[in-house]
Amino acid sequence: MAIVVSDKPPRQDPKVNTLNSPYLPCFLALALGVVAPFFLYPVFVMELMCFALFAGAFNLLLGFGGLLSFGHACFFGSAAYLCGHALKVWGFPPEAGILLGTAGAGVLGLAIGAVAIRRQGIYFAMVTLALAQIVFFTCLQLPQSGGEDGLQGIPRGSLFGVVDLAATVDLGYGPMPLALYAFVLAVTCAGHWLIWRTVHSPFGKALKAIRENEARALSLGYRVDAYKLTAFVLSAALSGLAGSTKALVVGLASLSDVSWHMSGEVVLMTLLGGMGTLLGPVVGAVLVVTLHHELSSLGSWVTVTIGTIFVLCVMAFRRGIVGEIVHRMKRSF
Amino acid sequence: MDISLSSVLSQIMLGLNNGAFYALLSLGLAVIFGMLNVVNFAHGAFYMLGAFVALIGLDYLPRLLGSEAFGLGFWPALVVAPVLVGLIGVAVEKTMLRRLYQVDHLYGLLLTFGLALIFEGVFTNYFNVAGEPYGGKPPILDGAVNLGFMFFPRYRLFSIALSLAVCLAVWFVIERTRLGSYLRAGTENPDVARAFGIDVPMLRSLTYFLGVALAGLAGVVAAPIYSVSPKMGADLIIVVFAVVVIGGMGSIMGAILTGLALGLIEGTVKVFYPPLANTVIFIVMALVLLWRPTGLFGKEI
Amino acid sequence: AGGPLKIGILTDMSGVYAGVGGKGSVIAAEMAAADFGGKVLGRPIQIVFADHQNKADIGVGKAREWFDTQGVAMINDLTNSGVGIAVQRLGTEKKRVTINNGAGSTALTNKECGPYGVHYAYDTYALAKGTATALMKQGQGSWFFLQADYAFGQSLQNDAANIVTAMGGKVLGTVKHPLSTTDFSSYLLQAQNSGARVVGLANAGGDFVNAVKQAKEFGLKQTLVGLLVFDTDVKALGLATAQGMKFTTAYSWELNPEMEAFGKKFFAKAGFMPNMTQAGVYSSTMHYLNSVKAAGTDEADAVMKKMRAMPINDFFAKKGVIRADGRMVHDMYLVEVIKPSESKGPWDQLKLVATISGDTAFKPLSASECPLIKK
Amino acid sequence: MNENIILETRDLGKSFLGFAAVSGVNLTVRRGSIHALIGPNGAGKTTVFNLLTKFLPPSQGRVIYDGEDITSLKPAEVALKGLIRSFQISAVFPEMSALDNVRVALLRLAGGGHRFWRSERELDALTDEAMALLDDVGLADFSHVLAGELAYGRKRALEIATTLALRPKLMLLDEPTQGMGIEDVDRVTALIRKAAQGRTILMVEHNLKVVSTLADRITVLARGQVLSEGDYATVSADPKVREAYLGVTAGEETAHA
Amino acid sequence: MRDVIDHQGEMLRVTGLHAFYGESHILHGIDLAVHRGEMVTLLGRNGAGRTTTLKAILGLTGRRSGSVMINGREAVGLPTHKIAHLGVGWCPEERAIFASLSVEENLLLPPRVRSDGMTLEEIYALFPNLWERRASPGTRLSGGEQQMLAMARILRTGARLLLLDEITEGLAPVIVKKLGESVRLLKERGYTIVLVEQNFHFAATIADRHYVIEHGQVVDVVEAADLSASQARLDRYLGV
Ligand SMILES: Nc1ncnc2c1ncn2[C@@H]1O[C@H](COP(=O)(O)OP(=O)(O)OP(=O)(O)O)[C@@H](O)[C@H]1O
Ligand SMILES: Nc1ncnc2c1ncn2[C@@H]1O[C@H](COP(=O)(O)OP(=O)(O)OP(=O)(O)O)[C@@H](O)[C@H]1O
Ligand SMILES: [Mg+2]
Ligand SMILES: [Mg+2]
Repeated sequence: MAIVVSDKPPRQDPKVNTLNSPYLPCFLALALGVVAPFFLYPVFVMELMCFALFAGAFNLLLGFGGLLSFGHACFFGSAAYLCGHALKVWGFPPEAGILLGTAGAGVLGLAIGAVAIRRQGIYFAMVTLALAQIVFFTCLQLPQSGGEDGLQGIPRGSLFGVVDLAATVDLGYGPMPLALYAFVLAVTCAGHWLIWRTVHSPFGKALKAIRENEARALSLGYRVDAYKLTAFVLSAALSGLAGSTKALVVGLASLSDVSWHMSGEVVLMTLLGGMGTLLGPVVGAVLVVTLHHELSSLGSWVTVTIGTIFVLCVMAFRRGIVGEIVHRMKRSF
Repeated sequence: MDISLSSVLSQIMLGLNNGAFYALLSLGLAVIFGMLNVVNFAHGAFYMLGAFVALIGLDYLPRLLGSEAFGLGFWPALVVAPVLVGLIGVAVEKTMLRRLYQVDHLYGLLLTFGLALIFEGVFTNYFNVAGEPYGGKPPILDGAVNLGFMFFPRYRLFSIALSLAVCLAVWFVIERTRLGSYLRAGTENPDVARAFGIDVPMLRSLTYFLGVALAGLAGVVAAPIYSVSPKMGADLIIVVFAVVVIGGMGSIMGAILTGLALGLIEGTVKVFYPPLANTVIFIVMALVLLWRPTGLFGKEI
Repeated sequence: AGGPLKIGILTDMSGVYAGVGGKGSVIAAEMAAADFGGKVLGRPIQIVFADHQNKADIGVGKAREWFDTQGVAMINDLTNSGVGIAVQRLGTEKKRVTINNGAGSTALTNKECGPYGVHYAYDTYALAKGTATALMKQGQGSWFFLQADYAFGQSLQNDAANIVTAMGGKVLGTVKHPLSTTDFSSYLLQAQNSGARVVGLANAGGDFVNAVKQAKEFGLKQTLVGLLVFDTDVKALGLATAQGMKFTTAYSWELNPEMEAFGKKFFAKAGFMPNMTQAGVYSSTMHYLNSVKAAGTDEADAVMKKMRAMPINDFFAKKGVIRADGRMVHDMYLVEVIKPSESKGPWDQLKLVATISGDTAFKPLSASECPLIKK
Repeated sequence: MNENIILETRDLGKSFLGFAAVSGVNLTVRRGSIHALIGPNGAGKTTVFNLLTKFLPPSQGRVIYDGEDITSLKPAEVALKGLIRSFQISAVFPEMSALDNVRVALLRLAGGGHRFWRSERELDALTDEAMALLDDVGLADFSHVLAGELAYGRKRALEIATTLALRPKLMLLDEPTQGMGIEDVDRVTALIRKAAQGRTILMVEHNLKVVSTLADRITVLARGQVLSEGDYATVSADPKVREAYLGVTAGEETAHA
Repeated sequence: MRDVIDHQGEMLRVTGLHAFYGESHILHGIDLAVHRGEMVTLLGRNGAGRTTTLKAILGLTGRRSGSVMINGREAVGLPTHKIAHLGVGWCPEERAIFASLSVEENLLLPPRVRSDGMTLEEIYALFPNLWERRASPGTRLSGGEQQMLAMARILRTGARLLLLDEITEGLAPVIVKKLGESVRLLKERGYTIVLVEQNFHFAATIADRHYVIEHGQVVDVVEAADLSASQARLDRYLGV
């Protein structure tokens, strides 16, 4: 069964679809990453990058695995907590903390995936949502998490004990944490590279086949569930990477990162940008986060706006922004 | 905490109360999913709307029209609110949902998710987030009756009775009449159903009307017990989803029975290990799905 | 610096605390700026505001940007402790004054305290203590707690329970309920069966409101006390349900003529009466501006010195002082919700029962865990 | 056991809620033969297929494949052993090119489908073999067309190509010519004959023309049981078959004669 | 519902029917006319547009233009369910048995559009397999049984105009024979039948007229009378 987009999903044909070549996104990301701080507030840009990675990881599952998880925040958030705790309480160096967070999310992904993968489509979404709620309430109740105050004051520490990530240089427009910035940029690009690699790998092909005709893949001897689970764990771990990095950037981990609203938000990012395209989630993330940032004086109209965008995406342009562009380009060939 | 028989019995009563409430909500959800293949994320919002219609009808309408005469009491609200909410639902169905039946279910979920946000946001703007009291509880339902082991609020007895009655009525209409099989056929293969002379579009609107009207009704019933606030549906909805999934999506009876059962389970947990109270449902769900992937009453399709 | 002196109001405009701070806080700050004369040290005073949506990361992000790129000198309100703590930490890092009015967590002046952080209007300790003490004085010695099951509920319950036991009362039991529970009946039943005289509600907002409503519904005989109650909650309950309930607050317009005067003035602008947060925002902003003027600079160290040195005397506080741990010490008030019959209008809800003098109201400095205080 | 028997079922049976769809079927398929399974609708042919490929668990009886009891294996495992089926309704990966359809099958055989860290260029190694297979089924020119856009007959051809890619020892084809125009039927018939080189084929088919031209041996099922077995001549002569399947009664015989 | 007898006794007249699926233009002006009690077949290769013709008559394609008169009523512009109530029964190519309904429920599902449909007994007599399996879920049926069910389903409704799409598909000769008989029976009962067939020989014996469709157009019409004469022509069309 087509678990996602039975109405002509955006095709993955690397030959035609330049927007899916690894170079363009990476180049764009890098270029943007380098120039952005001159126009935008660096810390904000770093947050953008984290969410972009989160959305990318999510898209790996939805866009390419055809599985809609509605509880992905639990990987993002719990990794943030784990990494934060490691840095703050156990005094881990940042790289170790982030690795721990990522691994933790991966393991959590394995557990949740093992349960959820047995169901398809809507059920899958619901199951992931429910299991994520368990994680949410656990985070809320654990004393270490600091309840609704969140896990505060996560130190940035120094990378491999040499590069001080807290250090800032003043470039005339307020302090700029160069080291941290470079680090986050590197992590994000690495993450996106892995996503691209996965999509365009033998595994990616097999996954696509499974998405398109599960029974047939089974009769060809593919262990379908194992493949889906792998995709799920990968996506979870990458989300964890994003979460940990964000914790490092913002210096705190809070409940909002684990809540189902966040799960909804990452769906929106992916949908808005265009699922099944590599660049889409990045664009989506940038738009949504910027929206939150810019509208932050509009009060509850933020919710309304977000909701409206959701509706518009679903009703008007289901391919998402990038997907739409890709589609146009294909047409013109 | 003493675990005397009486206290256990009282907890059971309370569990039953919540159960009936879950049943009413999850029923609407199950109807909409089972018949339209739409996961109605806006269900919580419609529930909230129902409560607000009652509230506005009671407090604001008279102020607006400048006369107590125009106030909407509890009993009329019990009918008016669901119908009104249902009509809003129909509008949504006719203008938006309608265009999503052809594509993957996922889009229905996303659309309703967006709608939920919109409703919530708008009401947050005009109403006190902490909530407002609903003063419309009819005097006859005030006070409590002595059940021997506890004093149980009359109103809650009433709400149990009402919920169960409505649930059974709906179950009957869908499972025991032509309507049910028409609806099912309409979902499974609209083209052929239409070719048989079944007015599928009309049926769909009707179904969605029914589903959200149930949510609206639940809202009115809840108004006198909980304070009416824009966020009242947001968190409840996820629990209700769990109920439907456990019951087996689309299974009417499943939703009803599971709703009741989970109310009771939750009740017991609240006594013996409260911290687990709002995760227990999800844990149960995980276990059930491990054991029976289609849910307790779900058919393999 | 030449440009305007910017004061940031970082608050919850849309979420559960919108009623606590929100628009009201912005209006209060603008009133303060206007009443101060609109200028300080020859620089126009400018109020900027943003919605932190109760997300600490969004809040701290906004604050950081304000500090780094907008040259905001001081941030006020900070409803929601999560955001409050984060921003106060940031203030320490960036050497900027931050004033908490909306947030209640005692952590702000203890583990998390900072050299530029002021906790102004109230804190959970003061509320819990004020209420608990009053009831103990009335000889209601046996308590049962309903506690929201996370850090904040925990601290409320601790503070209250300590007072109770310290004053020779008994805590017969505590039941933890999950955050944002809709149905409290089963917990209330446990409270009922415990046989305690007082049921203390160590929760807030929607949880508190639902708990009280349902307590009435089940005809709970015991005295109900809210350990953190805002008048928005009283409104949510309605006088009919809430009447007779006692709780502690730092401000309410009904309490005395001065407060009423401010309330009326505020009402004229906002269309609703101010609560203790909003009053606090006005008062603290005023105090800050005075300090800036006195210090002749907006440089944080100098300003903080003045803020600590100068006592606060206005409708909000008499001889109020800011302690080393950042706590602003002032009188608190034990109030009671009046009967519907007594109410002379939609905003007339409370009456004064007792005034709790500042030195007893707040956690003594000696007991503070604030690292800044060398003992 | 007998070396030139590739598949054998012993008293195979399946019942659904009491209804015996298949009961006591003893089937022996010779290595290298084309074996046809025919019978009226609902006779249990597809069910037998499902039992052999483990898409359904048997209620009773055993399945011996290549001298080994596979009764309790999983679908994927059976497939790995070279027992591959095609479906009654054509099954391809619609959004992938014909070439990729085959390459995915080859990948499965080559292993390494799980390698998410390697480049998909690894697949290029499989291209030649894939093209060869496509050529065999006459789809060489369509290698880059999306499978979903192929005409019905070609879809079936592609499906057979992917099945062949797994180098099956035993191929199960469920009504390979169903729903085809005459010219497609001929193409597929030729194709099957070609595919039969060096492997065994068990097929369900209603089109007697196809059966008669292809099958070395025919088993007739009716009401879940074996009605008759033998080559086309014997079977079509068998009066039981003529009545149950062809629907000609003894009476008509004389009338026609 | 009441039949409107128009002067020519025409049950179905299709003129200049164009139909689209999204952007792709499938039917390019189909013309055909079927009188009451007649049976015609639509012949053609795979993808010629026969199924689409039937769907277009029922308004199940995307955009469509031209005219479809059923019982002297213009059906273009009517919603599908209204068209059905003009007395049309459709047996779709893909059978479309409802999985969520049992065999009997499937049979009982279509609302009667006229009084004089077949009774359940008659139907079960016609298809004994269905009687055996009446309790089990529709899609659990074998391929062939599903085909029978799809056919049987519309006989109950009393529709007078039957649109049958490849009904002998995947059926054993014995059943094909049976179907042949039942179709002949229906014709005798005065049903009007439009039959889409691959199995030409099945259709040949009963039909009054054969329409050959290619690329969404009627390219040739052969009367039953001069069938043998034009056999060669037909074979060419059908690529035999
Ligand atoms: N999952 C099932 N549940 C219940 N009955 C079933 C199921 N699958 C098949 N049957 C029944 O078993 C019998 C054999 O079905 P099967 O599909 O094997 O027939 P077949 O020989 O393939 O017929 P056809 O040639 O029409 O495909 C049929 O009567 C069918 O109704
Ligand atoms: N849903 C659809 N969307 C787009 N094109 C379609 C659709 N259905 C059919 N077509 C195209 O319309 C043309 C006619 O299809 P149709 O099904 O009418 O052919 P047919 O004559 O019935 O042949 P068959 O023997 O395959 O049934 C074909 O080219 C087919 O690809
Ligand atoms: Mg079959
Ligand atoms: Mg066709």
